[in-house]
Amino acid sequence: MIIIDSKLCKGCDICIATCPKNVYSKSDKVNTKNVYLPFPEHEEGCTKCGLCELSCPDQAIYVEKEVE
Amino acid sequence: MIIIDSKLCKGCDICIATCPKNVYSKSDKVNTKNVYLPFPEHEEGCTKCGLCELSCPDQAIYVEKEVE
Amino acid sequence: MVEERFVQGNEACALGAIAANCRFFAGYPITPSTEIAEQMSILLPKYGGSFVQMEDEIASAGAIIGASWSGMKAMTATSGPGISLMQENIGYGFITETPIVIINVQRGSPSTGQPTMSAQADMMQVRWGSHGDYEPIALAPSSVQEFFDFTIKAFNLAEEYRVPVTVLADEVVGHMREKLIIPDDIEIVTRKRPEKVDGQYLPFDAPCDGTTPMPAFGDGFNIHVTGLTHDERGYPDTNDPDTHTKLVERLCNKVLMHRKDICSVKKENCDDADIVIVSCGSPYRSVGAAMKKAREEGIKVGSLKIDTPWPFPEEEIAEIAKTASDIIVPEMNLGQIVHEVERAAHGEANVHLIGKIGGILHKPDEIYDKIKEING
Amino acid sequence: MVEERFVQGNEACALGAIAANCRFFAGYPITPSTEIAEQMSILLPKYGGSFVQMEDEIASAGAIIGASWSGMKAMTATSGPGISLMQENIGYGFITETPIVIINVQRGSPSTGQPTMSAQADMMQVRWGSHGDYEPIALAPSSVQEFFDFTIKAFNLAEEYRVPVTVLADEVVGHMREKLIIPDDIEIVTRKRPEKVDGQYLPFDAPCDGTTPMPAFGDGFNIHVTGLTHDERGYPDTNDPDTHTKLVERLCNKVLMHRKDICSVKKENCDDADIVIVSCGSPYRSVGAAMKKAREEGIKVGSLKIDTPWPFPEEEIAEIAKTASDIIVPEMNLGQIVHEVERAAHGEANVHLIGKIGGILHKPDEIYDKIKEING
Amino acid sequence: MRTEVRIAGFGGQGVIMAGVIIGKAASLFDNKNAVQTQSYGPEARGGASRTEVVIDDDEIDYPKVTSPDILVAMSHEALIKYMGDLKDEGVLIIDPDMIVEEEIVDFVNEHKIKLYRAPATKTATEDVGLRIVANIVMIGAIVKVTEVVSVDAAKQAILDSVPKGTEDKNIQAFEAGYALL
Amino acid sequence: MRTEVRIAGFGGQGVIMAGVIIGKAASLFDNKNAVQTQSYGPEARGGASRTEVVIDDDEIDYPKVTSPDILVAMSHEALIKYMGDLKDEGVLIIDPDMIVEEEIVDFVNEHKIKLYRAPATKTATEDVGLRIVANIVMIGAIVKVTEVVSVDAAKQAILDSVPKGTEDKNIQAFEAGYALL
Amino acid sequence: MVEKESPYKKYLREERLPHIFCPGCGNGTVMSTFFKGLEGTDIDFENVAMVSGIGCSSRIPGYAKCDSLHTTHGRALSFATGLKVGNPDLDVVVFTGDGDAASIGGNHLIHAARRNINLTVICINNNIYGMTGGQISPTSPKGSFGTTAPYGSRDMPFNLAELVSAAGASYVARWTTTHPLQLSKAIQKGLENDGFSFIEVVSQCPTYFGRKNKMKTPLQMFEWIKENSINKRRAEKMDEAELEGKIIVGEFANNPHAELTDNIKKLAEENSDKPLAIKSAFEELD
Amino acid sequence: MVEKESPYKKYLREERLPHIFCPGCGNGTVMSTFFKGLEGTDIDFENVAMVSGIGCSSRIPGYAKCDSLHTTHGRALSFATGLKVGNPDLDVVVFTGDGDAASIGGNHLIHAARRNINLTVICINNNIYGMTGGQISPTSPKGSFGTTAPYGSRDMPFNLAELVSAAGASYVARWTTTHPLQLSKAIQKGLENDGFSFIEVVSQCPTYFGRKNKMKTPLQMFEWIKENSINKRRAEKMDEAELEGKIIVGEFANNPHAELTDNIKKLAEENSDKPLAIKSAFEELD
Ligand SMILES: Cc1ncc(C[n+]2csc(CCOP(=O)(O)OP(=O)(O)O)c2C)c(N)n1
Ligand SMILES: Cc1ncc(C[n+]2csc(CCOP(=O)(O)OP(=O)(O)O)c2C)c(N)n1
Ligand code: SF4
Ligand code: SF4
Ligand code: SF4
Ligand code: SF4
Ligand code: SF4
Ligand code: SF4
Ligand SMILES: [Mg+2]
Ligand SMILES: [Mg+2]
Repeated sequence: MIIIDSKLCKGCDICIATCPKNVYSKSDKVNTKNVYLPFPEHEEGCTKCGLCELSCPDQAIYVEKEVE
Repeated sequence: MIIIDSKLCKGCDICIATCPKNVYSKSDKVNTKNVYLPFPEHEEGCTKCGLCELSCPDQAIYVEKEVE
Repeated sequence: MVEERFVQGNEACALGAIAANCRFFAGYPITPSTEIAEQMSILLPKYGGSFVQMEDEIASAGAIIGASWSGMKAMTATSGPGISLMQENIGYGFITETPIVIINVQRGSPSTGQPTMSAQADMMQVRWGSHGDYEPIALAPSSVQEFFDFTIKAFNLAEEYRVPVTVLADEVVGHMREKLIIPDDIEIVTRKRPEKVDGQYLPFDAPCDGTTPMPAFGDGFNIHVTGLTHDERGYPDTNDPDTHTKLVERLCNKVLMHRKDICSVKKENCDDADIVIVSCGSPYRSVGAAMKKAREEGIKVGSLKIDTPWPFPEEEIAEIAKTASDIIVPEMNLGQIVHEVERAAHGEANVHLIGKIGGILHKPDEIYDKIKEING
Repeated sequence: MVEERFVQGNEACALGAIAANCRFFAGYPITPSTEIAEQMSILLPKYGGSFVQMEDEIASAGAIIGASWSGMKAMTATSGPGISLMQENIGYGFITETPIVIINVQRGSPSTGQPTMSAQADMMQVRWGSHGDYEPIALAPSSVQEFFDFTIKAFNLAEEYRVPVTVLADEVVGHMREKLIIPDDIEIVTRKRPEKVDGQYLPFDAPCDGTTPMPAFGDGFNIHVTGLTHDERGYPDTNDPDTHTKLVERLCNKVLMHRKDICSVKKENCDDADIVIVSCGSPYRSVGAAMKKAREEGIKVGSLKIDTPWPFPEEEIAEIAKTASDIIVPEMNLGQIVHEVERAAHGEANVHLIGKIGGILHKPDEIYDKIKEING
Repeated sequence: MRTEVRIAGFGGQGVIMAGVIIGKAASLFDNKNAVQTQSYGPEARGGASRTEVVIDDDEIDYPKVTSPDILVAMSHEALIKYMGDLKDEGVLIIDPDMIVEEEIVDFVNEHKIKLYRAPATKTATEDVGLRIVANIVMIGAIVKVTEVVSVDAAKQAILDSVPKGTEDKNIQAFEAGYALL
Repeated sequence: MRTEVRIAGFGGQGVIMAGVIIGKAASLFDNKNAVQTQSYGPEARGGASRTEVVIDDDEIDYPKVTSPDILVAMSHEALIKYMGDLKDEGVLIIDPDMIVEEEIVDFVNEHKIKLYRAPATKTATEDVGLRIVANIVMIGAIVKVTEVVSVDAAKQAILDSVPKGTEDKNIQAFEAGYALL
Repeated sequence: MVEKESPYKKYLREERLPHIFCPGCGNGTVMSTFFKGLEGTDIDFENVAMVSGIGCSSRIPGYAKCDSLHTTHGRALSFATGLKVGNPDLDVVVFTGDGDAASIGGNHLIHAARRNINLTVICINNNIYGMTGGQISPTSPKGSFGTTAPYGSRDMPFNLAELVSAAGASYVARWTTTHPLQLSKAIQKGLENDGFSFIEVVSQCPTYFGRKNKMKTPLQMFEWIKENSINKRRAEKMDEAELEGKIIVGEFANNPHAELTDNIKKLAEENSDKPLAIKSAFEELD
Repeated sequence: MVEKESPYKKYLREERLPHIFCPGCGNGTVMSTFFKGLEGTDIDFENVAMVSGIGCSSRIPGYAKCDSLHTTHGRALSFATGLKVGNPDLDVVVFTGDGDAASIGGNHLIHAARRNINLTVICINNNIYGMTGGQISPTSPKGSFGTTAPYGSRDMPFNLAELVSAAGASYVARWTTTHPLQLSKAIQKGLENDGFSFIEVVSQCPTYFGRKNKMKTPLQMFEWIKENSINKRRAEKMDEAELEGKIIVGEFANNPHAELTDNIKKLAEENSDKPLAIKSAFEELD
């Protein structure tokens, strides 16, 4: 599961650019700061590599990982 | 001709060490600052290379050069 | 041709510098002064001048002093933290009698404080910030027009007396936009160059209250400039008490003994006033309305605006203290100029501070309320 | 065991620091303070402490503040040019309430001036040198013993009020050798550590005139320390006028409202005195002889020695001004402390400066002559 | 007479530029006096943006706005933040597409605010074809409603302020705004 | 009673050390008060060197020497430079091998100076066999002539001040000096 | 159950979020990479002390839930030196920017490197002064624009990684925000190095550098950085002309040697027969 | 008839001689080598402006019969930058010491090098603070003694020539007072280089460095320097252990590139259609 914290996201689109699996797209959902949020359109392709989590400048992404 | 300005010389002996021809020796002549001056004991060996002039920290040495 | 523009105070300052023939600027960005550097970086190349962004404020102060000795009118602009860093080199400017102009757009402080808010908490720093005895000249504008005018005046005074001059603006004046009128007949003081008399010119010799002409490096005078205590030739002479006393007293006297020529105040309604509001810089903007309101109620209120906090207009304040019963000093700090007012008043009037910090200009009513409180 | 030594003032200062449990020194050499650094470099390793020679004075001031937050008592020593450079970081020390001790062994100035000669021309700089409003504490020793005692006191006051404290010595006191008595029961103030109450401790919260306990980094409080205007938690809050006002007023009040506890003066023969000599630091050494000579001639002369120029002992001076007709202020500058004396005297006594620069201490007769002149 | 104007929105809407143009119009082309100020600091970056203009026939002493006669809001956040000190019976101009009107109804009624709706963003995007001139459209609306500056002065100030080559678009935007109300 | 002592010579002669030892002797071992000061600055480097000691039974206010009661000169240059303010009838101790006496005859006569000759350098070199203890030899001479400090105190101060291992040589030097006059 | 928030959020002072950085600013990414790098070491986060100067990048410590000292512009390393020497047990990390570290702070930088003091310095190089609104910095590329370089910068920029290596640092690396994994790894190495570690991170300031240099969106900047990065090993085979405008990434120094606080500790132990004194302010004397 | 005085004396302010330097101090030798180097160029001595900071070495300009600016400690290069940019026609030479240039002044040094401003800097590195009485400096060799290193210095010293090269200087050389001919030649090259030139001169301070490090006479120091000098080309073939404590002499950089005042001049000319403004303070406006 991928969750984007809409209170933190500033809509920079870096997650979109970073994901090697092109999981993210830009939504037309707007938050209170007039920001258009991304959403994991192709979540099925996600390898849970964590790159988006690491790259998001606003600590707004959560990628659920397998529990070992 | 080599002249040492006794008002300027501070008796550091660098001329003695620098001269490749060992021209200088330390004299027992003392100036007003209690400095034992060097003197060109072996002036005849001088090649007028100018090293002593250049090295003397106190601009106290004059080496007469040939006039071209 | 007279030109009218609607500009920020900081831009007016840059335009003033250009008008004064300043052709060298060295600086380091800092809020809320940065627009001055930015404007200079745009303007100077257009006027054939040089702009250098230095690695810090210490280097900036050094560079303008170096540039001044190259024969340039030179300026830097900064805010509190930068001024603190410049203190050593500013002292060097005083002892070497180097004309330079320093702009301080004051912000909330101490330390990094409130970078984007206004304050007047460096009023005393400009007087006492560097080690040792010296007498600074400082001008405090209260409008965009004054920021332009006082920058030119700063260059003129710097050249006239061979001293560093500071313009003590603040964030309010630096950032607001107003109409600026650029006249076509600006009076500019040109640096006095010594006559070339071989070996006769003494670069640091002058009557006890005087200023010597100043050559540029390369003019052939072979002068030595040092921050050590020096004699008339500029040669270090650090262990002779007389050399030091003569030098430092002259440096101070050339400002103090011309206090009358340098000081500028603006008096309104002072003649019959029981209460006089003494203000300097931005807070002056709130005096008019308060005074008007009080006068309308029959309270005899006057205003004395200090254009030149340093040298401090002691006599003008002493005079006011003799006629008025109370003096109100609104400042955007916890009490600085008020110290000088108290000292100059010599116990002859009650001095009341309205110290306000936090970044917001006094509202006219804050002054009016104080008037009412005093009036009983 | 009480120990007696015959040492230079600068060495006494280093010994005082060690006695106060200072175990960190960062500094940069400068005449006439260098012996303090040199002594600390010898002593500290013997006491398990750390000595770092920094690249400059700015770094030295930064390092002692950093060391203070690591939990150390930390000190630096310098002279005018170094103090000028430290101004920005000193302001940071005030706004972050960091206990540090700074020694200024004053020399002839402004600028590089007279490196090996004495002066007291940084008395006002310590008050106003950094940008912004703050209230410093400073102590001025007049003997080798006082240099030792006041250094210890400086550490104590620094810890008590969480502020930078300056010892304003001068070349005379720094370089002369006298007997130093090191008692065996020195009173030392220990830093107050907060109780460990999870999440409850606010590092910058205190009553309006108060000081909060201070943890060391690594103690587990996870505190944020900033030079920006901050709230009780230490978090930046730079645009709210109230946060700034509350913070800066508290910082000033914690010194001002404890003025009585901090200020120390020494009065001699003041009760019946017509003329009082107000001195501070080295010039006090010339007061005794002058006073004695005058008293012998029946002139009623008293002495008030100021140990703590800052906070300025306003009340003590105001009191003197009420009983004495004249106040004489001998200073090794062109007039600094005399400004405060004038202000505090409020016009109730005539204030006379004996300003002396050039590096030589006033001779007793210079003070005596002034007494005679006043006595008419 | 002293008139205090405040324009607020979010970064990127050209709010400050609008304030400068109005100030310039009054001061250089209407021969009145004007002072323009604006918000600085962290909150000015990305988030809310604000400018204020004081206009007076007489000299302006106190340069800051204390309680605006006119408030122009181009974003909801800004409106809520800066609405508080609008004068009773003052003028409020909003871009209705950026604002949740129901949240201000009470305020408007209570303080007898004169509310005007100028869909500047929409007009800029749809009519002028250039979203970034929304601020100029808004100037048109302001001038129409409040007459703080004359139409001529406003146009001159616009021409004096916008990049070369964009003059026509901007005048068009102004006029579209002027026609809105 | 206040006694002012000045010792002058050139750098390397240990002049300052001599002053410190006398100050220490008075202050720590004779239980009097003493203040020692010295010259700093460019002229102290290489050139002339000078130290001054004020000794008093009472507390010492003014710490500087204004007109010395005792002047000790170990070089001619220093003597000429610092002789001027020696008190009338004061004590002058010179190292005769370092001084051109005829240049001071007039001064000595005019001011009724009590002149003593202590060949400290020669004594140190020839009798003690260590040129660098000339300053300690001179202390011996000073103590003998002036009694500013007691012999015991002087010896204790010397032992307290010199490097370990050199104590005997230094005491020998002191005694040689003491025997000179 | 796993918490449903970014794994890096737990290190942050939640009450202060979102942080003040502009949308797409690289500073936030560097924070996360730091926490990831830290997780790779056995350093206790509770023992970390962060120090910074002034600038956007220097605001990072204010968001981390550990002791942090936000100092004066350019002076972070001086304060950090006092903090670390005062208590060598602390893990001291310095966050700084190109302006803070290399313009006003350049001297402290080379001296800290020379002393090889055990600090980990993370220098976020966005080639501009972000905090003050986009003036050029000592790393601004030739020809780039800033508000104080309206005609384009003509000065040569510093090669920071090379400069710090020449000054004596024992670990030096350069990566970019587009290399988050390599960057965390380098930070981890820096933390583990017992000496002065300098990690330069080339980062994006879309608001000022981007806006002034025709890269209006964060993504444009991000792509620009990515495209211009060249690995050091590859770069060594290229000539100067080919390297013009490129960002060389990789390790520049890895050369452990004597460390400052070790030297001081030993000196104290040798001369006092006691361990180095720490926290002397709290010590009751008797 | 030839004057019967040192050929270098004519450049000096005779009324100030002898200078304050201690017997055997290297500063005096550097003065003469400078004049000799100058004679090799076609620079007019009248057009030379000297700038210095504070220190024994920084006193040199006060003895030269040309315009000279003796500034604040460490800041000589800032003042020199203003002087040179203010009037690029001047030949500006900076005299400085290891403390002045590399301790307090380190930042100005690397920035001046980065800008490649056309200054010739002669840095007299005596490995100590002479003026203040013998404290260690950032170039003091490991293990050497100073009044602030009573137990021997444990810090690593700067390699100044390398550092300044890494910062961007276009001409860098190191020689010693025992190489007066090579030194004058390097100074000549530095003067002729149109960019930032840095000449490091390892020199003797017999009074403090010597005294503290068992070399009591100037000659002992002189011989020590001579014996420990190794030419760069030879040094390149030696390993670190062999080079420990050695002074590597030779040229470290010779790489001309765009110069600051040229850039500024061009910018002004391009934007104003006039030559660069100089001496604006004397210009009467109309
Ligand atoms: C002494 C001083 N000078 C100038 C400033 C203004 N100032 C604040 S941040 C900054 C530049 C920061 O640049 P950088 O370190 O690159 O940080 P960034 O904002 O780009 O992350 C400047 C010049 C200051 N705060 N203090
Ligand atoms: C701001 C400041 N700090 C310290 C000093 C004291 N000081 C004068 S010269 C000097 C060191 C000079 O060393 P260096 O540059 O190597 O010159 P040297 O005397 O060895 O030739 C110092 C620390 C000063 N004058 N100003
Ligand atoms: S990277 Fe983070 S802040 Fe940026 S758009 Fe994606 S979720 Fe939002
Ligand atoms: S975890 Fe990896 S694959 Fe999954 S969305 Fe993030 S970047 Fe893409
Ligand atoms: S080198 Fe010069 S100063 Fe030294 S001894 Fe020879 S002549 Fe005298
Ligand atoms: S000129 Fe040369 S050979 Fe002659 S004395 Fe001097 S150094 Fe010796
Ligand atoms: S201004 Fe630039 S560096 Fe600062 S937060 Fe915004 S994007 Fe980041
Ligand atoms: S102290 Fe050292 S550097 Fe200074 S003049 Fe003497 S020998 Fe030269
Ligand atoms: Mg940056
Ligand atoms: Mg040196």
